[in-house]
Amino acid sequence: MSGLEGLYQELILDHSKARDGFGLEDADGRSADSHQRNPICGDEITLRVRVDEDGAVRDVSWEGAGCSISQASASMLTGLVEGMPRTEADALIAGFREVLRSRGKLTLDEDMFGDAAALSGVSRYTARVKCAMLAWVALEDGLSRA
Amino acid sequence: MSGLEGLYQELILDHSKARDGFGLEDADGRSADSHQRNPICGDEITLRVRVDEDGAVRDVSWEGAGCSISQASASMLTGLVEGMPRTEADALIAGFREVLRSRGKLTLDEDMFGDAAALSGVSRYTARVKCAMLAWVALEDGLSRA
Amino acid sequence: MPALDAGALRADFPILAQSVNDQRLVYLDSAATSQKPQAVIDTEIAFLAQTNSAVHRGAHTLAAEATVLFEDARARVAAFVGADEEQLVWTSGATAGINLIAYSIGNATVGRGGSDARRFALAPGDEIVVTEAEHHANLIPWQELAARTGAVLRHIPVHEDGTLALDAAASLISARTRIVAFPHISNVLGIINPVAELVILAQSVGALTVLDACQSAPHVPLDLPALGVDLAVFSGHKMLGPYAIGGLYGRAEILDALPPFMTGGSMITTVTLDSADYLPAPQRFEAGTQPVSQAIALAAAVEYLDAVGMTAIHAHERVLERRMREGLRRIDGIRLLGDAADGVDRVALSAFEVQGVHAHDVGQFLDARGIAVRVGHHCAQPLHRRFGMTASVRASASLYNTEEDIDMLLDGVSGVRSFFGVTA
Amino acid sequence: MPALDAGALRADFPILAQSVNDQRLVYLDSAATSQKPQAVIDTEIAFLAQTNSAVHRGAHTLAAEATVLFEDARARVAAFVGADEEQLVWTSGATAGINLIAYSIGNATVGRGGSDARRFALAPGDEIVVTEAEHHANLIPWQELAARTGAVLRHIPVHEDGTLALDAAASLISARTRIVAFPHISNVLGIINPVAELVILAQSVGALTVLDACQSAPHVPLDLPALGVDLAVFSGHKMLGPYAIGGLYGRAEILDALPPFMTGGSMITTVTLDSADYLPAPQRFEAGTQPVSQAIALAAAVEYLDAVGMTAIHAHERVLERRMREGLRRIDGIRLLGDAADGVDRVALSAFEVQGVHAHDVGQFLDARGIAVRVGHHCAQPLHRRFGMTASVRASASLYNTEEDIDMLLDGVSGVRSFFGVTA
Ligand SMILES: Cc1ncc(COP(=O)(O)O)c(C=O)c1O
Ligand SMILES: Cc1ncc(COP(=O)(O)O)c(C=O)c1O
Repeated sequence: MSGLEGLYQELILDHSKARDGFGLEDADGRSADSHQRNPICGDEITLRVRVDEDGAVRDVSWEGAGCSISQASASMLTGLVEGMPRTEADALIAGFREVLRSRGKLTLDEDMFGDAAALSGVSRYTARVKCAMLAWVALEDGLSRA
Repeated sequence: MSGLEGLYQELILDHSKARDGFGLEDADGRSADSHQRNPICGDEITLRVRVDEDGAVRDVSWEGAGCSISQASASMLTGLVEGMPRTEADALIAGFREVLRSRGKLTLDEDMFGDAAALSGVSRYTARVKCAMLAWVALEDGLSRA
Repeated sequence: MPALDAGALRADFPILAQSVNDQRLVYLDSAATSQKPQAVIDTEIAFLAQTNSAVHRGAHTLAAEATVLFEDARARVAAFVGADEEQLVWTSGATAGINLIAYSIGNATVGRGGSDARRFALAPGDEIVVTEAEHHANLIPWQELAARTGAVLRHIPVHEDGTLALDAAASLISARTRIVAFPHISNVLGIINPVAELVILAQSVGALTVLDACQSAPHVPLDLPALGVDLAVFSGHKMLGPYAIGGLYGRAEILDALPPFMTGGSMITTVTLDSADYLPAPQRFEAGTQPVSQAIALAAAVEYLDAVGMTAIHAHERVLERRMREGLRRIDGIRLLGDAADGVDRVALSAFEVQGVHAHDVGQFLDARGIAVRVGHHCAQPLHRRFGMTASVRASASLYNTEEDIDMLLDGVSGVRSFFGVTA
Repeated sequence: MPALDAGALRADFPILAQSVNDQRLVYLDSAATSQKPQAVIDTEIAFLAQTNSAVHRGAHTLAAEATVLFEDARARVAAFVGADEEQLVWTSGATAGINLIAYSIGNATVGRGGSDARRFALAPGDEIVVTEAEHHANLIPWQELAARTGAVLRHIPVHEDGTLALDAAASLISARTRIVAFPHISNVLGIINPVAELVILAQSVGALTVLDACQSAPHVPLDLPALGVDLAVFSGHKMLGPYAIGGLYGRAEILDALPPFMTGGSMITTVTLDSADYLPAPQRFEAGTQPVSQAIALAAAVEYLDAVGMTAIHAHERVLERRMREGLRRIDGIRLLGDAADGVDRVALSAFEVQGVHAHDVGQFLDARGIAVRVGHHCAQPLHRRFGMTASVRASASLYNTEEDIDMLLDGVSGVRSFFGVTA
C-alpha cells in the first residue's frame, strides 16, 4: 500500500485535521469571497481573501466540508500565500495547477510550495485533482475580484 | 446468379409489364379505396375494391408506381381474388403474409395462389417483402372498409 | 445455497481477471455500470466484422441481414421485460428515455402530434409527482417540463428507513396529478419499491405512470406489462450490455398516441419541405441511424442473463445483500442510508458513510486494496440532503460477485477509521 | 496516381474479406454507414475487457483511467475537426446533434437558460433557412422548431446540376433570418457546398449557422473553426467509428450560452427537488452515462483517418469519383442527379436512375454480383421530388474502395436494362 501512503502523507492527514484558516474572518471593503463546488462529490468551499493597498495577499480564511485532500490543501494554502504579492500568488496557483494536471509527471517544489508540496502525489490520481484544486481555484477567483 | 433468376422469374417480369388491373375503375357506393406507401423507397399504391351484396370481391383495380416486384404482385393479385368470398380473400392475404415473412421457410401453393405463387422467392429477401406485400395490404385495408 | 455459481461466472467476464493496484479486482460498482461478458463483446465484434450495414434502408444482402438481426434483437430484449417488440423503443439510455417522454409530453402540450396526443397536454397547475429518492435522470427532466408548461412538481417523501412514505403518496396523488414517475429501485437505497401500490394510486386519478427500471432490469425478473406501468426505461450498460443503448417500454396505446421527440430519417412516411408525416411507434421515436451493433449486443446480454436465470440472480444477490448489510452494521461508525428492516426485498447495494472519514477518502482507501466502490452523491443530491449528507460510499454487487468479494469489502471498511486516525 | 493504396488498406477492414452471394463484396454504401478497421474494433474491445468503468463519477482506479481515456478521446476527435476539447459535445449521432440545437433554441424561446440564452429566442415570423438538398435530419427538426415557435422555414433551391442557388440564397437570407442550416455535402449530390459564401451571407444578418458535416467528415480535411460556422454535427458510424456516437462542435461563446437539451446526471452542479444548476459546456449537454467505449473507439477511427491522411483520402476519392461519373455518363439510359460540371469539387458519390427500371430492382441486380449500393430516397424526399423522382440508386465510395470496385459497379449497371427487358 505504498501508493496509498504516498498519497496520504502524515502532513496531509495532519493538515486535514488542523485546518489552518478555517472559519471565515470578518469581511471588509478590501476582501472578496469565492464559493466553489466539486460537482462529483458535492464538496464545497467558501474562501475569503483580502488584498492590501500594496497588493499583498492577506488573511485567507475559509469554510467548507470535504475530503482530507481538499481540507489539507486549503489548510496548506492559507499560510503559504500570506503576505505574498498578488501576482506571485497567481503564478503560484498556475504552477500548482500545472503540476496537479501532469498525471504524475511533475512534482511540487518544496521551497516554493512548502507543506503543500506533499500534494504532489495527488497528480497521479486524476479523480482527486479536483479535490486538491478546490481551495486554489477559490483563491484565484477571489483574487480576481478583490 | 441463380438467386436473382429465382427472384425475378419470367412470370414476375411479365406481370410487372402487363400490370393487370392497372387504372382505377369508377367508384361506387360499394367500393373502398386504400392508399399504401412503402416508407423506405417512397413507392405507393392506390387500390380500389368492391364487395358485392353476396360478399364477393369484385373489380380490384389499382394505380401506383414501384419496383417490378410490387407491380407484378399487384397485377397477380387482381385476377386471383376476382369473385372470391371476402372471408376467403382475407384468409388468402393472411396466408400470403405468413409465407412472405417466413424467410424462405414456406412456399406459396400454386393451386391456391396461381401466378402469385411465383412470389415465393421474395420471402428470402427480407428487404423486398414489403414490396410484394404492398398491394395485398391495400386490399386487406380496402376490404375492411368496403 | 444459491443455484448460481458466481465464482464460475467470473470467468466469462474478462475484466474481472484484471489486477488493480496489485490486488485482485473486487468490482462493487455495478450500479454505475456493469461489466460485460465475453459473449456480448463477441456478438458485437461478429456483427461489425461480418454483417455491418445500414438497417431499414438498403436492399443489399448485408443490409437485409443487418435489419433482421436488429429487429430480432428488439424482440429479444422486449421479451426480457415481458413485452412485445412494438412496445420497445431503442434509446441511447435511461436518461434519453425519460427525456423522450418529458419532451414528447411537452410537444403534446404545445399542440404537436395527432388528436390523440391532446390527452397528454399539461395545463398550468397540473401536477407531476416524483419521489425524494430519484436519480437526477428521473427528476430534472420533470423539473424542466414543469418549467416549460407551468405544471407543478411534487415529491413523495422517503422514510428514515429508506422506504417510500406511501401514506403521504396517497394524499399527494390527487385529481391534479397527471404523471407519477418513480424508480423501481433507487440507486442509493437498493429497496424494491411497491410498484403495484403506486400504479393503483396513479390509475385511480388517471395519471400516467413512468417507471425508472434502471436498477431492477439487471437484478430482478421483470414483467413490465404485469407491473401495469404505462412507460418504463432502462439502460443497456447497467445490464451487461454496451454503452449508448437503452430501452423505452410503453403500452401500445400510449406509444401510439405520444408525439415524436427527436426527428430525422427513418421515422417518417412522407416529407415535404414544409412538413412530415410520422411512422407509428416504435419507429416514430427512432430518428436517425440507430445503435445497431449495440442493440444486437444487448440482445446477447439479456440472453446471458436469462441463461443464468433472473430468479437465480435475485436469490444470489439477496445472499450477498444480507452478508454485506449485516457485516456493515457490525462495523463501528458506519451509518447506512435507508437501513430498512430485513423483511423488505432489495438488491445487493448499500450506501453508507464512515463517520469522521469523507467518502472520497474511504473510496481511495478501498481502491488501494483493489476494491472498486463509488463515492459521491450518486446523482441523487436531494436524497443525500434528506439524510443530512453530501456524499456517501456505495457498494453494489451483481451476478459475478462472490461472498468473498463481500468479505473483502467488509474487511477493507473495518480498517478505514484507524488508517485516517479517527477514534471511535 | 493517388498517394493512397486502397488495395492495401482493404486488409485493415475485416468485413471486406466477406463474400456476398459468392462474389467478392464491393461495398459502395459508405454514405449510409462506413466499415470499421480492425484497429477501431480492437480499441473498443480492449477498453471493455481492461478498463471499463463509469467515467467522471468514481475515484477508483478503473474509473479514473476510463475518465482519462474518455477525455483524451474528446481532445483527439476535436483536433480532427480543428477544434478544442471544450468545443466538442458527444451526441449519439448527427441526428441527435441537430435535435439538440433545435430543442435548445426552443428552450431558449420559452425562457429557459441564463440571460445570455435570450439571444437565441425565436419570435413568430423569424425565419430559419435550410436548403432543398437536406437530409431529413437537417430538415424535420427545423420544421418542428418552426411549428413550436411560430418561426417560418424557408429553403435555398438547388439548380438542375445539383449546385445551390447562391443568388437565391442571397435574397432569401434577410434581416428576418435567425438560423441558416445546410449540409457541407449532400448525401445524394456529393457536391462540396460553398460554406464560406453561406457563412458570409448569414453573418451579414447576424444569423446562426449550423453545418451538417456528416458526409464531409470522412472524406475531406475539416477545420470547422476556419470554416467559421457557429455549430456543426457529424456521426461516428460514417467515419469508420462505432454506431451511437457523434459530435456536436460549437464556438465556445455559442455553446456556453445555449440552454441544456436533455437533462439528468453529470451535467449539474447543485440539484434540489425543485431546480438544478447546470455545468458549463460541453458537460451541460451530456446528460447521463455517455457513450464511453464508443468515444474511445471513435478517437481510434480519426487516428486511422489521420494516419492515412485526409488530403490523400480526398485525392483518392476524387479519382474514384471521376471514374464513376464518367463511366455512368457513358451508359445508356442513366440519369445522374446533380451532374455538375467537372470543375465542381465533390466526393465519390453518385445517385442516379436507370430509366425504365425501378431503383429497388437495380439494387437487387447489383447485389447478386456482390455490389452493395443503396436504393430509395436516402432520407431526402424533397430533393428527389425536385428532380422528379421518388427513388434513386446511390453508389458511395470511401478510402477502402479501389478503381476495380468502380469498374465492377459500371459493368453491373451496364447489364441492368437488358436483364429487365427494357429496350433503349
Ligand atoms: C447529410 C446527412 N445528414 C445527416 C445524417 C444523419 O446521420 P445519423 O443517421 O448518423 O444521425 C446523414 C446520414 O444518414 C447524412 O447523410
Ligand atoms: C436509478 C437510475 N436511474 C437513471 C439512471 C441513468 O441511467 P443512464 O446514465 O444510463 O442514462 C441511473 C444510472 O445512472 C440510475 O441508477
